[in-house]
Parts: sequence; C-alpha cells; structure tokens
Amino acid sequence: MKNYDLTIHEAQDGESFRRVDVIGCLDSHTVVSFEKALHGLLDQSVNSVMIDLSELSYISSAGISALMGLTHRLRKASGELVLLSPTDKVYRVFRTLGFTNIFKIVDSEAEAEGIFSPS
Amino acid sequence: MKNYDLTIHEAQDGESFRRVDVIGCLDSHTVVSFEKALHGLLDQSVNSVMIDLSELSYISSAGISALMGLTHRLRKASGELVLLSPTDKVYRVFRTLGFTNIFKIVDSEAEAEGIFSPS
Amino acid sequence: MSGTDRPAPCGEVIDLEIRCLPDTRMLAPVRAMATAIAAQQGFSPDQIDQIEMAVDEACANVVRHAYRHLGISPDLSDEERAAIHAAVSEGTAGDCTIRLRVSLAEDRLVFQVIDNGIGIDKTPPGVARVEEFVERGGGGGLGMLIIRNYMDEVTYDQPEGQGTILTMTKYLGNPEPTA
Amino acid sequence: MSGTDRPAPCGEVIDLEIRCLPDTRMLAPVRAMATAIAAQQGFSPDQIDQIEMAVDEACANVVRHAYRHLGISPDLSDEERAAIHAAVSEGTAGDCTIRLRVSLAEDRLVFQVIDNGIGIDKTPPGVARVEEFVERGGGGGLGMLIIRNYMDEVTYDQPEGQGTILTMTKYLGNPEPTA
Ligand SMILES: Nc1ncnc2c1ncn2[C@@H]1O[C@H](COP(=O)(O)OP(=O)(O)O)[C@@H](O)[C@H]1O
Ligand SMILES: Nc1ncnc2c1ncn2[C@@H]1O[C@H](COP(=O)(O)OP(=O)(O)O)[C@@H](O)[C@H]1O
Repeated sequence: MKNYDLTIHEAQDGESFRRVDVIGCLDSHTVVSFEKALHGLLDQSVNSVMIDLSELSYISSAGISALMGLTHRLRKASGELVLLSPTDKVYRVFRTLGFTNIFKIVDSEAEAEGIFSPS
Repeated sequence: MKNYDLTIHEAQDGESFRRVDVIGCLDSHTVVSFEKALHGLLDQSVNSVMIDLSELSYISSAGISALMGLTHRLRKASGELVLLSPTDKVYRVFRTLGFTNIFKIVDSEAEAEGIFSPS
Repeated sequence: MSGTDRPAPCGEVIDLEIRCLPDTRMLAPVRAMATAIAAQQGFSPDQIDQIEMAVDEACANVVRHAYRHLGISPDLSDEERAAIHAAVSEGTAGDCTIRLRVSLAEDRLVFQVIDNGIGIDKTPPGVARVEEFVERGGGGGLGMLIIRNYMDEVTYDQPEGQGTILTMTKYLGNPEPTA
Repeated sequence: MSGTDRPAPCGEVIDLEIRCLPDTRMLAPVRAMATAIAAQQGFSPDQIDQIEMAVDEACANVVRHAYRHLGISPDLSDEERAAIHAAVSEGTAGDCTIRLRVSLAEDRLVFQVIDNGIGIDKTPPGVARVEEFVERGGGGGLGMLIIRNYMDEVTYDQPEGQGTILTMTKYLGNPEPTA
C-alpha cells in the first residue's frame, strides 16, 4: 500500500558499491525526496551505486530524469549507476523510450559486481 | 485487469449443485448483469448453487443484497447458496456487517458437498 | 453561483473535486481515486477498504435514487444510457451529476458527495439493523448502514430544493468500527 | 462563464471531470482514476500503462510549469504547500487548478488537461529525441515526448491568455507505439 519508500543500505566491508532499494512510485511527487537522498549519498564520495527496482511499480519522466542525472554524475566521477531487476512495467517504459541501451540494467547482484569490479 | 466476469459451469453428471465463478468487482454497476444471469439459472429449477468468490476483489451493498436475495430464494425452494473461499477483503466486509452467520461460507468444495448432500 | 457551489466545510480546503454523470460505470474509477488518496494519507489497509466502500455506497445512491424522476437508475440499457448522457450534455436534464469533493487534513479525510436530485427524507433511511435486511431477503437499504459504520462522522444536508450533501469524515488512527 | 468552461470537443460527452489543486500529491489518485477508466473501457494492460503515464505527465507539467509565476512547483515544503493551498482556497491565487476531463466513446478515450497558467510556447517544447536528453544528462524535457509517443492524437490549445488545453486521444485496439 505504501506509495514510496527508500532504503540506503549501509556500506558493507569489501563491497565495491552502495545498494539502494526504492519501492512504490517514482513520480513528480516522490522524486523530490529521492533525488535529495541520492545526491546526499553521492556527496559522501560514493561513486558506485546499485538501485534495486524490483519493487518499483511506476516511474514517470521525472523518475527517469533523476536516474539519468545520477548516471551522468557518476560516470563523470568514473563510477556507475546500475539498475537491478526493474519490474516488467518499468522495463517496458525504458524499452519503448530507448533507455535500455543507456542505463546499465542487470538481473542479479553478481552481474552488478562484474560491472563495478571488472576482473 | 478485468473488472468483472462470470462463469456458470455446465451441470456435471452426479453433481448435486451448480458452480458459478465470479471475478472482479460486484458493485452497483456489475451486479445488474450478475443478478440477471443468476436468476436465469434459478429459473431452470436449479436450487443448489455454489459461487466461487476466491477472485472477487470487491463487493458493495448491491452485491451483498444480490447474494441475500439469492439465498432467500434458494432456501424457499429448500435449496441453498454456498459461497466458496471469499477473499480476505470480501470476508472482512461480511464479518464487520454480520453476514458470516447468515451466508453459508465454505473453504473447500468438499465442505460444500457436505452441505448440499448431507449424509 | 449555482446552489451546489457552496463553500467547503469550515476550515477545510477542497483539494480535489470530481464531477461525473450519474452512471454506475464511474464507480470503479471513483473508488480507485478514493483508495489512492487514502493510501497516500497513511490510512491502514482496513481503513482504506472502509473508505472505498463508503464512497462507493454514497455515489451509487446518487445513481440509484437522486435522479429517479429523470429515469436514471443503475440498470439502464446502453441505449437508455446514451440517451441520458445526451440529455445531460445538451442541458435538457439539468445539472444532473455526482459531485465528490475531497479535503485532506493532517489527521483526517473529508468526502462530500453532492447531488441535485430529489433529496432524502428527514427520517434516517435504509435499514437500522442487518437483521431487518436479512428477514426481508435483501432488497437494499444497507448502504447507509455501511456508511455510518465505516466512517467516523456522517451528516446529511438538504439545501432548499437542491438535492443532498452527504459529508463523511474518516480520522487517521481511529479504532476499527464494530457493526 | 469562465474561460476554461469551454465545451467539450465536438460530439464528445464529458463523462467525468476532476479539478484539483496543482499539488503533486494529487498525481497518484489521478493516475488511479485514469487507469481504472481505461481498464473498464477494455484497453490492454500495455495501453493502460501508456494512458497512466501520459495523464501523469500532462498533470505533472501543470504543477511544474503552468503556475511557476505563483511560486508553485513540485518541491515545496509542507509549509509552502499549505500557504499556497490557503491562497488558492481564499481566492487570492486565482483559479489555479489542474482540470482533467475524460470523455468515453465506444472506440476511444479522450483526456483533456486544462490549466489557467502561463501557457506554452508555440514551438513544440521539450526534447525532440531521447538522445538530446541523454547528452545533457537528464534535466527534463521528456514528458511531452512520452505524451506524443503514448497517445494517438495530441493537440495543444491556448485560448487567449488562459493557460493551456492539452487534448490527448487513445483509440482502442490501436497498434503499440514505437519510440
Ligand atoms: N442521494 C440520495 N438522494 C435521494 N435519496 C437517497 C439518496 N441516498 C439515499 N437515499 C435514500 O435512502 C435510502 C436508503 O439508502 P441505502 O441505505 O443506501 O439503501 P438502498 O440504496 O439499497 O435503498 C434509499 O432507498 C433512498 O430512498
Ligand atoms: N501546462 C503547461 N504550462 C506551461 N508550460 C508547459 C506546460 N506543459 C509543458 N510546458 C512547457 O513544455 C516544456 C516541456 O515539457 P516536458 O516535455 O514535459 O518536460 P519537462 O516538464 O521535464 O520540462 C516544459 O519545460 C514547459 O516549458
């Protein structure tokens, strides 16, 4: 029933990236606090972030814009933003608009590891 | 996604009752065709009916009124209306309004059999 | 200013208003809207279900009763429905609508369901107890009971010759209703 | 008759109209209503998602852009929001609303999003291609593109000094959009 919730997981020993879970809707309303929280995280010189989208039920252009902005900022800092397991509905929006080639989208944490720490 | 659908199953050999599935919402809008279909069935001298409510996502007073009317009509014909596995949400409405003692509500077809053909 | 354009209940801001034709096909969309607002305001799943049902019953009553002098009812054929839509849109059936106003406050949601129909009798209509309804084998009269059970405050207003204003308030964090 | 009370597009009956404050908290309820109507009219799950998004983008644009001269934007603090609500309800901020009109027809749904704000430039605003958006690293401009991609017909109207009327039509059984 919750419309929006965000969890920024604590940094784990030896983990090469920070993990964030976003659930509910990412629209013009909820994106305001989403962006505040994520840019707050990046200000702590975090430059590898994985956002779990497996419980994101809706995304609008405002949410896509926020993800694009984060991707841009992290890439400039030689980091990366990885999106984990978007729901079918959100994936379809990425696909119809042409974002599946732009965002790094993965199906598992292992795959994300491979992007953050290429061997 | 379907807002309302009704299936009246064919009579089976040796079956003591007719089975009906209703899915979606039973509100002032959909109840009109629900009542038409059910009274049509009863007009064929069917007097034992089990309605599967396991995919009924919403019921309003109009739906309850229809179920009450059917119960009344079937009991007068020495028959019975049995409601199979209502969703939690629908059951809660029956409970808060005091209908759990009035409708015959069962959890399994076997239990319904026991009501229709007491041994 | 038409009669139904009366101000919101004192101190409340009308945040959202829906106006629609008295057509039962509008009930599902209106319920969806009401539950989304209730969820966003932080009501519990049970409370959301109660709000959904109360709003539905109030709007269904407008279709069922308020405009019966115009031949409006839930069980119209598609042709009858189209004829009434046309009459309403051409203005020959008057301002015949369901109007739902929603006010958000910190601690509560207020819904007003307004019609321009025939009005409600002064005596509280519908059944007083579920037993009454069961004895006569259904046949309606349960809607008002549900509204009164599920909402915390319910009032009816009948501005002179202008149909009905039903105001229903639900407080956040109120205990569960008992029937 | 105020400027925005203009008649429905020719031949359409306005079945439902929502008027609400330009507050992003209204977006989720409005989406819920739009998807419920679309589902009831028989649109496919994909089409329902597209309608949801187009309606959301259009209403979000009203909050984001139409009333910026009044200080209205999505990222207001609760206090700022309350002040604007008060100004709107006291009438000192004018008739500053989002208005969504829905017309049902056999073969299509028509949504009109109407505001009384600053209006849109004649040149089609927003980005023309997603690449443009990607190159500058986000920063908006995608909403209109989504609306144009996801709806079958989209027109903008600017009645003299009265904000914007965005009309979006979706036909039942139309093929999927390609970006
Ligand atoms: N908006 C309304 N306008 C006119 N009469 C109404 C309205 N709402 C309710 N009523 C009256 O109140 C009665 C009780 O309503 P309710 O308890 O919902 O039962 P039901 O709708 O099943 O008759 C109705 O039968 C009707 O006479
Ligand atoms: N209702 C409106 N009133 C005024 N301007 C608008 C309105 N809707 C859109 N616009 C203008 O169109 C531009 C493009 O909108 P859009 O593609 O949704 O991108 P964004 O909202 O992210 O800027 C906006 O930046 C704004 O200038």
